[in-house]
Amino acid sequence: MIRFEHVGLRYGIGPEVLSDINFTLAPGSFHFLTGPSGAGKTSLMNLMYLGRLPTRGLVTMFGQNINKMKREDMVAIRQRIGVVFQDFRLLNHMSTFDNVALPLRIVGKPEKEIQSNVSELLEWVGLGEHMNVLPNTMSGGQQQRIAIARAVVTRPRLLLADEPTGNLDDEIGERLLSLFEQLNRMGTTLVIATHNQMLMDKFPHPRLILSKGILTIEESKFNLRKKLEGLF
Amino acid sequence: MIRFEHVGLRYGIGPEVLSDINFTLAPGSFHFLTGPSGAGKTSLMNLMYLGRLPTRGLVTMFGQNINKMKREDMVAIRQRIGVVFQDFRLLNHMSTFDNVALPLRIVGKPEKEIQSNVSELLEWVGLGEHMNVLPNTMSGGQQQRIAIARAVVTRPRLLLADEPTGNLDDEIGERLLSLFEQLNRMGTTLVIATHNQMLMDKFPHPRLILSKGILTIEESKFNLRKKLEGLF
Amino acid sequence: MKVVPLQKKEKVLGKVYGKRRYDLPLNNNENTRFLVILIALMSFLATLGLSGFFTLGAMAERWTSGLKNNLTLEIPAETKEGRLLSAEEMTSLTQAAVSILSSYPAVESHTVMSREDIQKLVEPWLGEGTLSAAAFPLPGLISVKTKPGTERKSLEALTEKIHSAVAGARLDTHESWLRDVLRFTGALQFAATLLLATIALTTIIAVAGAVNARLSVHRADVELLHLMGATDRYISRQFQRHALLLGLAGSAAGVAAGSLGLLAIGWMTGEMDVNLLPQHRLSLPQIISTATTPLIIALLAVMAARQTVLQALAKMP
Amino acid sequence: MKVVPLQKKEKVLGKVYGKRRYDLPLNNNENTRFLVILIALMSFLATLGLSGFFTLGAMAERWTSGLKNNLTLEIPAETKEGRLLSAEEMTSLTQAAVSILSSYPAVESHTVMSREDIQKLVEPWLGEGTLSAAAFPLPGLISVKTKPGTERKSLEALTEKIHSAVAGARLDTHESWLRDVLRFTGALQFAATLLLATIALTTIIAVAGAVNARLSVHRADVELLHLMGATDRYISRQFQRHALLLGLAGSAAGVAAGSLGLLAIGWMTGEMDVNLLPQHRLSLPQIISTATTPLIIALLAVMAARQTVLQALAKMP
Ligand SMILES: Nc1ncnc2c1ncn2[C@@H]1O[C@H](COP(=O)(O)OP(=O)(O)OP(=O)(O)O)[C@@H](O)[C@H]1O
Ligand SMILES: Nc1ncnc2c1ncn2[C@@H]1O[C@H](COP(=O)(O)OP(=O)(O)OP(=O)(O)O)[C@@H](O)[C@H]1O
Ligand SMILES: [Mg+2]
Ligand SMILES: [Mg+2]
Repeated sequence: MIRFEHVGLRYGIGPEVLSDINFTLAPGSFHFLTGPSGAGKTSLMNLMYLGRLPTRGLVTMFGQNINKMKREDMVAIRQRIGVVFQDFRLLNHMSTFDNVALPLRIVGKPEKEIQSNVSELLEWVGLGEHMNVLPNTMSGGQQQRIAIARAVVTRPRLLLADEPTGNLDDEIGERLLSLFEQLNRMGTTLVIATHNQMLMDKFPHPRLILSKGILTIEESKFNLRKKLEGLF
Repeated sequence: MIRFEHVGLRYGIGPEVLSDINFTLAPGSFHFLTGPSGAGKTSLMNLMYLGRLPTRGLVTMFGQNINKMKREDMVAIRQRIGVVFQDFRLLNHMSTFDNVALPLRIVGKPEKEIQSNVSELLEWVGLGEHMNVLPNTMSGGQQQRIAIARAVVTRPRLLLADEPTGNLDDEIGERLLSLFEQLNRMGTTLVIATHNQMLMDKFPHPRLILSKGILTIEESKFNLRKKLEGLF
Repeated sequence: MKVVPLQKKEKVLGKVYGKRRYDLPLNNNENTRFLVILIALMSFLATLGLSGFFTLGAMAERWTSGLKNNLTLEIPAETKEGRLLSAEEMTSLTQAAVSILSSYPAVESHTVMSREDIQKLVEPWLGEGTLSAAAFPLPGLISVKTKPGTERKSLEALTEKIHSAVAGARLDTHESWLRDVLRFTGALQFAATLLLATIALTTIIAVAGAVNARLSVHRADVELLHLMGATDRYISRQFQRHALLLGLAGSAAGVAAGSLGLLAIGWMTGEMDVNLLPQHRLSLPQIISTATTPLIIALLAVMAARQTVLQALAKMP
Repeated sequence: MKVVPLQKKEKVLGKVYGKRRYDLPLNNNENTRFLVILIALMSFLATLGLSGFFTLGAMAERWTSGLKNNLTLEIPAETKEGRLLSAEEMTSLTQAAVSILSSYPAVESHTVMSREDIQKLVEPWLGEGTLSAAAFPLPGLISVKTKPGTERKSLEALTEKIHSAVAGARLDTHESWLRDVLRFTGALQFAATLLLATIALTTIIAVAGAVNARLSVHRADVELLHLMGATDRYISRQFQRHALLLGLAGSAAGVAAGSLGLLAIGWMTGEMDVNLLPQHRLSLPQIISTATTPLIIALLAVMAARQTVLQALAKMP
């Protein structure tokens, strides 16, 4: 699904934010991405949703080499990826409903299907009453939920979520994580960047740990505990 | 310092977001403000930094009745308040340094004093190397730290911070909380809105709990524990 | 000037041009209004300028057409020494001149002017009937018409030929008067051209500026659409539609106002003697160019928009 | 046209107008460039328009000043029946006319034209020396100058008086020619006025539009400054400075370009006969109004900016 080989990224003439990143994510996998503030989590995600091209190294997405890809093919790949941005990036001039419907409209889904899908999803994230409201009149947590709804509405093959629970209380946070789990069970590959230790501890998913431009993979303690339990 | 009596707020023709809020914060106090997403925490803060006027009720700030205050006097009050916005609100066209220096420049502090104060503070929040960088080239957590630095640089009499640790890992989060404590010890009144249960549990400060437009005050469990310990 | 209600027009034109609403808040921004007014003002000026240009051309044409290929050959009524010529002498000199003119290839026609013709010529200056009664000697005047495109050189040769045959004859080519008129209208036409060029430049700059502004305001949103998998065409189409509507609305209003202005000017000068202004004020090229002004401006707007957006998008991977 | 390097100018003018840099990114935006060019184009047109207006005024003045208070009194050389008058008869009729003119209060001066004067008058039409030798009877012509502001009524009374004394006399007031010229230049001046009004409107709209756009782009930043305790004056000053610099830079460039354009037109018409264009092309009012154009435009810009910003700020508590 995703394969990074010796990938490096620098912004302009700055230092390398990412240097020699190597990992492979299997289809249907679920990973947390963590690391200190400024370590490059958002930058790594940027590479994964084709927001930027790496300054060096090889990125393979959906089995295709990004560096050799034509512009048109990138469009097709982007349509299969859902992204929750750290800063939401909602369109403030259109209603909550239209924001969530936008990715469906871009791919030309029929309006009828859009109506029912979007409404249902918004109910689920607790924004059923705010469908016709503009995002900038909503609270931080509500906006974050719109952003999440928009990312999952297309049932993307790959979902990238950057700090999706930073503005949510633990209850809603867990509820959304369970939505992610559900998507995962239906085949979506997930990468979730987060600082929230407690949240990670609750789920048995491996962690990509980013630090000083290098990525290491760590099995979840949850899993370790299970394994240990199995041992004895 | 702050006194709300029967305060209500509604946006436009919407429902009342806050209804009948009553509380008094003594000078030098330190409170957490919590409650579910969309409960009105940001809205309540908005009233406290004079971003909006309440639709009803009496707000007294620094001993003055807001409703009867002249425009010029509001300016003076605003200059004594520091705010960390939930969405940071940094000026993306000026450097980190200039962003933090802005409140000092607005009140006309001499440039020399600004240089040393701002540099020192930025070192402290771990952004010493990013002083001349534009905020939108920084990570989410870095931006949040700029926002915090900008709010405290004037040593305000009142500091309002809205979810100041949402994008920070626990270590930096605690470090910044200790900065807040330090300011508090020097006489600043603090109100910090947060969802982070763990964080609140670590500090012995009372909580303002907002729910369904009503505010209740709860002693910290930390304090309770201490009290209990004293009892037995 | 009434601002065209864009929102409503969009519904109509939206049906024609593509049925989807904007993903970007292009239509409900305050700036739109200013740009429409600006385009309207420019189209207004363009209409006036175009009309001025054509009118000046027609004026110059009219003023000079009577003179351009016309010469006057004058045979003085007295010798250099002041001796009056007899009627016979005049006749023979005239005959000599006429025979030269008849055989000269560049001359199309010539007419010996009668006493009455000369009388008419001096009437505005000396009053009616001044010369009619007295049988005093008048200079012989022959009005000569040359073929169109006759060169100065050929005229000089003719002058010499006549000089050698008829002493003291003078060939008046009306040159200084012609030169003055052409210079004058030429200068005015130059000013009109400057005006038109300035207008075109202003319009392009205003539209490109506005699209650029929109784009820089909505750069984050454009990037978001791009990241969501929208194609370049999908995104640029929205800006193009926006520009088309603005351009059409503004320039149609402007050309309409300009035409009204022209009517007003026409009315003011309408009762004037036809000596100064040409009668046929609406020539076909003028009508066509005035009618196509809105289309050209709208096209300019669309192209400016398309170019600007695609350039910005090409920078994103 | 070269775009004025704003950043640099700002450093200079910043020292004069207030030493602090902008808290809002007003100066380094792409739009700035477009607005400057737009203002320059408008100032360019304004310069041309102003000059055109003044030149037309001077033209009309010149064309008509020679005729306005001048009449020509003509005494025909023959009676109605066609009998030629003798020299003595002509002299006595002329004397009669002169005595009436001398005593008439509205007449400032009068001159009986000599044979040579009349010769000069018909020269352009009949050629040099045509009438000089022959002693044939010419009509008597008296050139009359009336006092400025003489009314038509008074002239009619004069005409009647002369008619009764001198049968067949004609008083030519050049009226139809005057009327034509005034109508023509009047129409052109009306067009120039329309142009100037359109330019002023365009400039105001462009600046107000730009400030509005800036403000809506930076509304969040303006609100932030406000919440940080910045006074209204502190915030609006930044927009005003911005508008001042844009206005000055743009209009100075435009007026400079316009003056060059005028020089070009002047050069094109410079060698023309003074009959058509007035000689003194730069009148004092023209110089003053051209020189103050940039100042007026800059002032307009500053006021538009100030008004817009303060209005927006007043909406925040
Ligand atoms: N557009 C950019 N231009 C230049 N530098 C950038 C840009 N975006 C990020 N950086 C730099 O890259 C580094 C990593 O940033 P990134 O946003 O990837 O970190 P992060 O791990 O997401 O941090 P956080 O947890 O605080 O969100 C930071 O030092 C930042 O300053
Ligand atoms: N500008 C606005 N216009 C209209 N409604 C608003 C506006 N801002 C907030 N609201 C509404 O007021 C309610 C409270 O919002 P507020 O931002 O105060 O919540 P909050 O407690 O800060 O939530 P969170 O923890 O998610 O940040 C929400 O229902 C929101 O939709
Ligand atoms: Mg990040
Ligand atoms: Mg909030």
